[in-house]
Formats: sequence, C-alpha cells, structure tokens
Amino acid sequence: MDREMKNEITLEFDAVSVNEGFARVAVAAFITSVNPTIEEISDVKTALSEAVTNAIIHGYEEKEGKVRVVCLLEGDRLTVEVKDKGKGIENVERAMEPLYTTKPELERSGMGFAFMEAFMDELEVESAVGEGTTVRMRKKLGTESYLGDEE
Amino acid sequence: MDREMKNEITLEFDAVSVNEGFARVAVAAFITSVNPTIEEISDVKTALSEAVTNAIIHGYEEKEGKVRVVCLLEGDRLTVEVKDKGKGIENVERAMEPLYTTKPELERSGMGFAFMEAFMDELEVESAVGEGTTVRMRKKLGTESYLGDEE
Amino acid sequence: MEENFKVIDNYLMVKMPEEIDHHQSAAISERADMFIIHKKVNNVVFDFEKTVFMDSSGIGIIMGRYKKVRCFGGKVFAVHVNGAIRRVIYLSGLHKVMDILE
Amino acid sequence: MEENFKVIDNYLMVKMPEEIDHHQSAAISERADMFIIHKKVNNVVFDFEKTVFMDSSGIGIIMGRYKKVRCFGGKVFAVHVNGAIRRVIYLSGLHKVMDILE
Ligand SMILES: Nc1ncnc2c1ncn2[C@@H]1O[C@H](COP(=O)(O)OP(=O)(O)O)[C@@H](O)[C@H]1O
Ligand SMILES: Nc1ncnc2c1ncn2[C@@H]1O[C@H](COP(=O)(O)OP(=O)(O)O)[C@@H](O)[C@H]1O
Repeated sequence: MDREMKNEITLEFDAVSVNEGFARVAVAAFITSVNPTIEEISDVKTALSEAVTNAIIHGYEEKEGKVRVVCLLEGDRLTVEVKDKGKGIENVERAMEPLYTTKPELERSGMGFAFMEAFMDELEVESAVGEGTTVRMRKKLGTESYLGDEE
Repeated sequence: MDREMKNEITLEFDAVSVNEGFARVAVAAFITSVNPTIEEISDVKTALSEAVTNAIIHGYEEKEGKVRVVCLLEGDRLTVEVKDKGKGIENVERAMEPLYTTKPELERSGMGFAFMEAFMDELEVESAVGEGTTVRMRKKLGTESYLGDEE
Repeated sequence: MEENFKVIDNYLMVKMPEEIDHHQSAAISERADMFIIHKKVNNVVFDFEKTVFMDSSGIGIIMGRYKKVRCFGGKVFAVHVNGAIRRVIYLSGLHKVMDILE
Repeated sequence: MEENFKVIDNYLMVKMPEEIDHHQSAAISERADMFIIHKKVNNVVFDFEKTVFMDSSGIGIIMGRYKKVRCFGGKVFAVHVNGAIRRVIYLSGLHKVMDILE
C-alpha cells in the first residue's frame, strides 16, 4: 500500500458488552494492511477495549445506545475515535487520574484512561454532561519496519 | 445470549479493495455470538465479499466512495445489507443472471449474484441508475443446534 | 464455565478465558466468590495459559478476589503469564499484591 | 509473490494465497500470464493448500488462464482442494473445464 495512502472505516454498534470483542477484531483487521507488530496490535486492542467498555458502562450505564468508532490510517499513522452520546463526564481531568472510578461496585479499577495513555502515543478526551464523550487516540504503527526502509 | 436478542452493527468504509478482507473479518466476528457453523461463517463471508466487491468495482468503478454494511442479528436470524451510492444498475433482473457481467475485461465471472443467492437464504436487490445499489441478504444461522435445543 | 474452576486443598484454581474483558468479567468474579465463600478456600491461583487478551477488567477481577481472601490471610497467584498479560499486570501494579509464578 | 510461481517442465505451479478475493486477483493473473507467455508453459496447476477463502474472483483467475492455455491444447488443474473451495468450484461449474486432483 502507498505509504501516505488514507483509509477510513467507521463502526457503529449497539452498546452491549458482546460487541466489545467484535470491535477489537474489526479494528485489528483494519490495521493489518500496514503490517503492525504483534505488540502494536495488542496495544491498540487494549486501548480500544477500554474506551468501548467505558462508553457502554459509564456513558450509557448499560442502557440502550450506540457506540461509534472511527479509524483513520494515514500511511502508518492511526487515529481511533470512540464516541458515545451518553451521560458525559463532569470533570475530565479527575476522571483521567489513575485509580479514579465512579463504579467500584462493578469492580472497575480506574485504570482505563491510564491504559489508553500507556498503549497509545496520544490521548484526547472531549466530554459534555448530558451530551456524551469522545475519546481520540493516535499511534504510529509498524515502527519496526524503519530499518529495512529507504525513505 | 437471549435467543431473541437484537444486535445491530454498521460498518462504513472507503471503497478500496484492501477493505474487502476487513469487512469479512468484521462480519465474521459479529456473528460468532450466535455460534454459527464453520460452513455458515464461510457462506456469509463469501456472499458479503461478492456484494462488497461489486460496490467497489461496479458501483464506484474503483473511484472514491463509501460502502456501508449493516448487519442485524435477531436471535439467530442474520440480515446483511450492503449499500453503495455509485452508478446503479439499469436492469437488475438481467444483472442477476448467472454469467452476466459488464466487466469481462476485469475477469469478472458474472457469478457474484449467483453466489449470494446460493450461500444465503434470501437475496433482494434495489438499485437506481445514478443513485446506487442496496443488496439485502438473509440467513438463519446455527441451524445445527436444533437437535440439542428445547424450544 | 464450571470446568474452569477447581479446588485443590486450600487453593482455588481459575482457568482464565482466551479474552478477558468486561463482557465476561462479572461472571468470573461471581463464580470465584461462590467458591471462596462456600468452599472456604483461602488462596486463588489465576491461570493465564489460554489467555491472549486482557484489558483493565482483568485487574478488577484479580483485585476484587485479592480483597476478599486477604482478610483471612489468603494470597493471590498468577501462572502462565505471557507477554501481553504481563505488561497489563505490571502497568497496573498488580504484581505488588500478587505472586507471579514462572 | 515470486516464490508462489514455479515452472516444472511444461507446467506452471501457482501456490494460491490464504484468501483469494478481488484485492489480489489481478496481480495473480498478470504474474501467471507472464509465465504462460514468456516461458511458453502449456498447463497451469493451481495449488489451494494454503487457501481458506475464495470468492468468485478466484473463478475469474482460473477461467482466464484456462482460456489462454487451451488454444495450445493446454490444461488447467487444481490440487489440495478443501471443503469451502470445492463448493465454490462446483457451484460455478469450473470442475467441467479443470481437472481436480485429490
Ligand atoms: N464514556 C464515558 N462516559 C461517562 N463517563 C466516563 C466515560 N469514560 C470514563 N468515564 C468516567 O471516568 C472514570 C474513569 O474511567 P477509567 O479510567 O476508564 O476507569 P474505570 O472504567 O475503571 O472506572 C469512570 O469511572 C467514569 O466515571
Ligand atoms: N453495486 C453495483 N453497482 C452497479 N452495478 C452492479 C453492482 N453489482 C452488480 N452490478 C452489475 O451486475 C453485474 C453482475 O454482477 P455479478 O453477478 O456480481 O457478476 P460480476 O461481479 O462478476 O460482474 C455486474 O457485472 C454489474 O454490471
């Protein structure tokens, strides 16, 4: 594939936990075209899983709703956006602190945002109470291929 | 999963051939929740691949465009809809005849619609010239589980 | 699911699934607690042999069981911890409360 | 891709990929034709050992090569044909122009 080729996919699905696995497989299949390493695939799957789970359990509080995932590849640069129209976050900064969780009764560890930060290169969170939340993550993929590349 | 549970996903992606494989993997991952047989998974993948390829090469004639795939599970009944906003089909009946193809130069065999019919239970095609084409296919999945079921 | 839980002496052995996410986590925790409470086991061993994916829901399962058993002086262990699972465990700090057996 | 094409005497052996769809089909056809024309092979053997998926694009590859070689009295063969591939071949009627070797 052309190094600077753009390719975009959108997934939209019902906010039910059985679709967490579907979303991971779909996004992993989408990024294979740029030959990511196994570790990179695992990183992206984990970060995506955190964001999608959050939309389902915090955004919609396990009631009905739609989760939208937009993935864009520009060459080997991946952007993943996970969007819900759920309850939103009052204080994004506090929500992003490791170990902070509003659902300890569901055994949430408060590590979701920390994992997204650790496994991706960039993380942005936009949220408005009553309107919903958008999580945007970026990562450069296939970094191991540099050695053999003539650029 | 509840037998009559509903679950819907939508995929929207750029009309480029590298996304044919992505769409197959995504839809296969979506239907696993109802435990389809290996043959059923293969059937759905083949029918989907035909419809998506048609959207890309006939609908958009390999120019820019978006393909939309909507999958609905109602219990174990699957509906797959593949939609493009491409050139449309003048005569749907003739297009659906086996071996009929308008792109012999691309080595198309004219078997696409025949495969969709053979591998799915139902096939509907709606098309309008200059507006696009929608292919709707239905299939009951996990038919082998009847034996062990108390319904 | 039943076949993934086994009591040996004072230890509950839990075979973790291929993918550990929020979809299955509540069921695993509930089942494990049934054994901890009714069979009075003190220690829990999580076996990751089959596991290829775990997100932070897995942290919740392990931390939750740890909090239950430590009151009676029990411990939590992990076996067959491979690359991806190891990273999640260390990143979350779980290795500080859990013995990882190689 | 080169390593998937091999000439033995008068036969071109083509190792088909894991998934045969429109994405790769043109490249396979072009490459095969290069051998048919420049190395003057008469027969083509398609090997499906690795193949787990094939849609009607595969029919196009096989029919296209068949039309090329039959003018010189050549033939087209298939080996290692498994369940899913077999169904596609029989459904399309390809077995009438191609020898399937078990
Ligand atoms: N999509 C969302 N909608 C509403 N609230 C959210 C969303 N995502 C995260 N939050 C809030 O941020 C907190 C921290 O999130 P996170 O770090 O993922 O930990 P956890 O999911 O374990 O609670 C959550 O407990 C919740 O209050
Ligand atoms: N999405 C579409 N948009 C426009 N034309 C289409 C579309 N799908 C099918 N067609 C027309 O119907 C014909 C038959 O389709 P099909 O049976 O799939 O065979 P093939 O793809 O091998 O040509 C195509 O050659 C094309 O003219």
